[in-house]
Amino acid sequence: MTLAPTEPSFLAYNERIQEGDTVIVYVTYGQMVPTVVKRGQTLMMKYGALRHEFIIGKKWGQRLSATAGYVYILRPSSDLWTRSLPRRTQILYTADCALILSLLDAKPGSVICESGTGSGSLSHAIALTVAPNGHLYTHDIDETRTSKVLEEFKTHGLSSVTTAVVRNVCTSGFHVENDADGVFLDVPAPWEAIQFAAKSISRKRGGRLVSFSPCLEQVQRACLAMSAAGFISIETIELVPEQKKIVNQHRQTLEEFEEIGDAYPKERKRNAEGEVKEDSRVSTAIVFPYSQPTHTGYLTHATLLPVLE
Amino acid sequence: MTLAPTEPSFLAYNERIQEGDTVIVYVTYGQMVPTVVKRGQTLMMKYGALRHEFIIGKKWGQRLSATAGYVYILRPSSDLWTRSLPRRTQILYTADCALILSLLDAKPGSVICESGTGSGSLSHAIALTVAPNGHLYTHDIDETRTSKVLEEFKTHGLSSVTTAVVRNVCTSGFHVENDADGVFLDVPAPWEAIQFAAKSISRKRGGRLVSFSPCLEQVQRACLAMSAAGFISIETIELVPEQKKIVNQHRQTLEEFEEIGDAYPKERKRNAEGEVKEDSRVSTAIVFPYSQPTHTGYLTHATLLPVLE
Amino acid sequence: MEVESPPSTTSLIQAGEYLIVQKIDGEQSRIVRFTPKQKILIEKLKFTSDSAFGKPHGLFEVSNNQCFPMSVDRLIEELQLQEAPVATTLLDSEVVLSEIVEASDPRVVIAPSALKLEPEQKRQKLEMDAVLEMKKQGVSGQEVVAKLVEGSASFQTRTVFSQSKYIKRKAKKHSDRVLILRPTIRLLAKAYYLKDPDRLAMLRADQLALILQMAGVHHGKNVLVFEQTLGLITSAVMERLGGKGACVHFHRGAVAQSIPCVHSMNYNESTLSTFLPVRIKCLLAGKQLPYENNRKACNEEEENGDKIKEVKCEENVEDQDLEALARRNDRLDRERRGLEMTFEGKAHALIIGSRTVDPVNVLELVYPTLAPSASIVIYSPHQNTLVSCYDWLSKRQTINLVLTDQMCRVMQVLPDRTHPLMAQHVAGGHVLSGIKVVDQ
Amino acid sequence: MEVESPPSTTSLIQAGEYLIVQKIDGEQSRIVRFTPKQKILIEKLKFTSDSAFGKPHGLFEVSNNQCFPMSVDRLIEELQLQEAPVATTLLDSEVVLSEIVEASDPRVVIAPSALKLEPEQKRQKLEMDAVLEMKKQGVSGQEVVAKLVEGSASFQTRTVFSQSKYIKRKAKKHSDRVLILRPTIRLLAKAYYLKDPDRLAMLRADQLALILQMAGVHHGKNVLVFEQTLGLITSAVMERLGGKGACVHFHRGAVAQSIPCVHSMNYNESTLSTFLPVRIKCLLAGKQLPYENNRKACNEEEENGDKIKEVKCEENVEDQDLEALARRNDRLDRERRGLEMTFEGKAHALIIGSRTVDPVNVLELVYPTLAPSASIVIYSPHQNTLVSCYDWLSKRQTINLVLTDQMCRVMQVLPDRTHPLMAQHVAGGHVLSGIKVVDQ
Repeated sequence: MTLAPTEPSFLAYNERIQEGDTVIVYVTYGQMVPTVVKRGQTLMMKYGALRHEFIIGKKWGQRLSATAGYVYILRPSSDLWTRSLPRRTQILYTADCALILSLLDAKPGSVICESGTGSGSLSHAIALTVAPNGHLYTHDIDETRTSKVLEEFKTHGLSSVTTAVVRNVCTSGFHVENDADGVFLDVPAPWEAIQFAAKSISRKRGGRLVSFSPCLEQVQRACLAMSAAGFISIETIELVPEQKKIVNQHRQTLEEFEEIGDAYPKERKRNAEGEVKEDSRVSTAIVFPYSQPTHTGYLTHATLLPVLE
Repeated sequence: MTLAPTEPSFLAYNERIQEGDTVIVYVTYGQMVPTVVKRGQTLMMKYGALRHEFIIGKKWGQRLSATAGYVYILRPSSDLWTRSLPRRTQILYTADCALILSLLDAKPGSVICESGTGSGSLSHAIALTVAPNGHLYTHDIDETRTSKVLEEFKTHGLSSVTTAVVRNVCTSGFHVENDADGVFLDVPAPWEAIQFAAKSISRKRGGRLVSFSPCLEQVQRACLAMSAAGFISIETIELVPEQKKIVNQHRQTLEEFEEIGDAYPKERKRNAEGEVKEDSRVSTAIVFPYSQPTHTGYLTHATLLPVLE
Repeated sequence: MEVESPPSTTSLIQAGEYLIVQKIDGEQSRIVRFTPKQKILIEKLKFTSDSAFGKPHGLFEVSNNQCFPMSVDRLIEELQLQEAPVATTLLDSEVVLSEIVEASDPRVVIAPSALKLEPEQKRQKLEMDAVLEMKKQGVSGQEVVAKLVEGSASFQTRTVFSQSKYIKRKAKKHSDRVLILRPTIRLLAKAYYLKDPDRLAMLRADQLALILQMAGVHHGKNVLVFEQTLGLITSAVMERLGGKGACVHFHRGAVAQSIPCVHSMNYNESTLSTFLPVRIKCLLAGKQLPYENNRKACNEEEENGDKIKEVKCEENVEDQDLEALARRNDRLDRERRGLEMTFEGKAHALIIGSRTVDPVNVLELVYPTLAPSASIVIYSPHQNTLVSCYDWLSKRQTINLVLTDQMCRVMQVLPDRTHPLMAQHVAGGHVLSGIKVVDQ
Repeated sequence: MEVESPPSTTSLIQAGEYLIVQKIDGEQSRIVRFTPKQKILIEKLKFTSDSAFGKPHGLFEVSNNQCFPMSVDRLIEELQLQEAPVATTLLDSEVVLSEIVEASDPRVVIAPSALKLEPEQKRQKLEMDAVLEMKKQGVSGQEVVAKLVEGSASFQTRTVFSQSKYIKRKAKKHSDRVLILRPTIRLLAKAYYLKDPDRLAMLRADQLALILQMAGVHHGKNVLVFEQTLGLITSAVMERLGGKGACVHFHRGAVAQSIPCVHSMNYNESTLSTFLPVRIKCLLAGKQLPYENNRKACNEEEENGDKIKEVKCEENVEDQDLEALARRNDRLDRERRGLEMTFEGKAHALIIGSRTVDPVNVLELVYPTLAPSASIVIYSPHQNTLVSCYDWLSKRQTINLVLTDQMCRVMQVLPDRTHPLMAQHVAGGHVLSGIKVVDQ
């Protein structure tokens, strides 16, 4: 089942890295650098320099030594791209992207309209999902954003399934009419775009609408507009992810506490010299970091039924 | 430190139950019946009949046999009262009550105004907290509610620290002016009562305001009114408790699964006759019940500073 | 997986299709295979399957055991009418206004402590029998609601909040508007989650979505799946592959069973071609094993509750033997390819959605031969299970390990009545994900 | 516990009082003991303690290292002015309007993907040095903000959302409005939680409130407390007792230590009379033990970081000995009463707020002699710790066992900008509660 397309692509599955491939250089947890591999170039990062020549021909997922430490070369995925992409705007993170794809009923073959393009985090997620026979039309009012994402799509082998349009969907509507399976809105005044979203959706097949808004007032107006435009099963949901960390928990007896205080095990080692019982430590999950995102936006989704002949 | 007050009271601590005491009869988890002990009476419940004579003189927390099972006789507390009180309206549950007390900075000696009284769930929590030298003024527009709660306060030995007033605080303000340490609002249009709340709070000591509202539109108007009335440090919070259940978790190997399927351990006992390894089962907490309250109301709290002379 | 399904691009309802049936604003969502002459039942509403055939998927009105296509415009008009009388009654009736705690702003009317809790049955003058009689006579749901409102002794003294709640509750109960939709993964996930969260390992739709995204499932990927979620994860992976790549599905017994979510998606041959079921026995043995008994395999399929299979078993014995042979050959071929994916470093992702099986046990068998840079995503309703997996994986070469939990809450968005739902299903699980790397 | 505190009913700030200091809309909240001539520092704002003495608790304006009482009315006026210019600028400037994605409704302006992320430092013409200079010259925070807005190259091209954010951020940073408040349990809980959640075992204010309510703490109750939360639980229990009942506090070493939350509440003698510290040694021995060494006890107190004690230790030796003796006798008397509460069935509630100590170990020691009908409330940052406690308790006679977790989220409520805070502290723990019963 190993594929060998000639063009580098997020969808390709060669075992070894070729020139032109986009790789995600995993430096540390939370630090990943996406790079297009090109002979003669050198990547500079925390662990020093890494010559691209050194990457070509290696296996995906392999550990490589840089001048001052080692890194891993990962195959790009929608999630890794979201976590490492060059940010031009606030972006949608993986949890929201995942739910949006699901609410759009996105799958290979789907035709999806998106506005705005922003940094292209969700755009990549959609493009990868609708490939190879579907299409993403992404709209933004800012030409620098659409041209940047088009460039990225080209590098990532996604050109054939994507079109980026400079357009204000709130006043001029979407690039496609009567053909979309799903429309996604992340605009300040979604209620203005909803009538256009209805027009964009295929009359024969019907489709799905998803709108992302940080504020409740935006949601309230969007819901009214959706109902007025003929959407049904309108529902607003909010996703609040919570990240955990696995730590070693040490349960002391009162006697131990009285003797040595609440010092954590590693400090205890020095005190009790070898008498620390390893078995009194169990792995457990705690909420970490202590401060976390608690809101990104509300997701309002609705259905437009096929129109009766 | 054992107290022996002559009057029955939620605040009293006799070791044994006397006639006139309010007891919480714990039948099953989720079924508790509050009863005033009176010779000659009989309590009828799931586990049959229980004569009150049989309760008098017993220790609090004791197990008693009824005609068809046994029950426990518990000492009343704010939480148990909330969980078992006769409901005349929707009530505030323990998690919200607890936080409201904290947001009001309630303690012995505090003077607190409350509206509405409702079923008196929070009223009891406040009265028990401000006793013996503070006072609760509770207001409701419905005379049947205030008179019912007054009756309960009398039975529960809380008369000296409580006053119940039939009054619409949104139009007529509170019973006390310039003396309260805290005001709690659970009314449909809190913004109308906020100017009166400010008047009710002691000018010299300043005080706290807490408003409970299910809908965000109520919160929005209340916040504006609070700011206009001179309150500062206005904050809206929402509490969402999640209840868990402890269950025995069985971790199968793939081999076990292939052999006997995913039958739960108790079913397995019959199949494997004594071969069930008890050590493969660990206690673990799961969210239960599957459907739970996910919203009661927003709590908006604010401070009124003492007025400069 | 040999169910003959209509192509999923058809836009009209066909006999043999699996469909999602739900009432407008209803609480249930049923997955039903529409066979000819079938009685479809949803929240006390009944109609025959035949009346739906040949119609486009969408909105229907039920009356006299038949369903009739209905335009959305009419539904929306009705919904607006339903909201309207509440507001009008309010302005006309002083009795009601005084009940609303004398709020000066008639728009905001929720008084949590002003709601009286009285048994409703008592106060309803219109008897249950009469309602049933009206329904028999073909009176529409709308009309029944209007009659019920008239008959309620307490209606005029309710707060607007409870009035609106009352109408909604009644409208829901007597509504005869039905949605008949083609199943999607999202709708299936919701239907099973509400119906039987236990058998689904509490997997919520939003968590399923996260699993797919963390595993990076898309066209052309090779994905290993061990799941105990009624085939939901498997089916979702298959849909995302879009006919290219592989979804290796490890299953008990001789054939894949208890995977209704795969069957009910009406997949076409192209999508089904990526489904590679592998017997757990073979996984444990590390190689393909012969089938013990053909007859037995056929019987075991019945466990599935799949009626087509049963019917086939009763067919002419010779035909059956030929068919069974072809089926077994296909099965063995898929299994061989699945085992190749598993053991020859060709799998780009591993998804474990476990309910009773220890995921560590699955990891021990398949992790070593995963392709480097493969994503590992493990779902469990028990956090401590994932803590064990974390310990296991962090000792191997797995990076980017993340354990997350997520809350998904529905908001009620209504003018002056916006708040999160007062109660909803909250059961759910946890997701651990990571990426396999190698030294060289 | 022999700190001499001013009576808590005083309404003017006195020397020696512990006070909470925070900037208006600031992020920090500091607990400071106001001793004479002290420099009080809060988020880069500085003033001398002396300037606060004799003034009522409340709002102050800081200027030239002095704080001056300020009326709330003026603050509110200023806050309104702060919001206003954002709206006006908008209507006047076409440049800005076109930037706002051409929204027709100028009130709603949040475009998450329209926000440009550019380093701000670069675009700020007003240099840091100039700001410091202005501050030295006594220019007010309001004026500095106005200057900064003028100097920002990007201000006119920002969306209203980011404009408003910018002003708020700047206003916060340069605000010279300070709140000086008498500590309350709520304020202490919040301050320590934000400052050092680890040492507080992640105990959040809302969870502390739940613990008190589940334990049924009020006037006259006898409560046993084992906690590792900086004295927060102990202090909260003491406050709720209001001078009658008992708060038995089990502690390491010879004297109660690491309980700043008890010290900083400025409790009067009546409230302090319910504080009964008991050495863990005695709890383990099941009886009162003699003090090993007087001198040592005195030194150990220093661990507490309580400066008064240190000063006392350095006083005249004879005086000190007498005082130490009196103190020791008081301590022994309190401990005797505490042990009596613990072992003679007089305790009505047990609260365990554990960080490193296994609560089961505490239960083994004190559960058997709790009064029947006593409430047991156990807090832990680790759910599995409470699962063990549940197992232990359910094997004894404990009913009504409930394990809860709760989410507490802050909402931003602003016209057209209402949503939950985008980020906040979410660390927290779990609460297990139950009631002890007996057979006869």
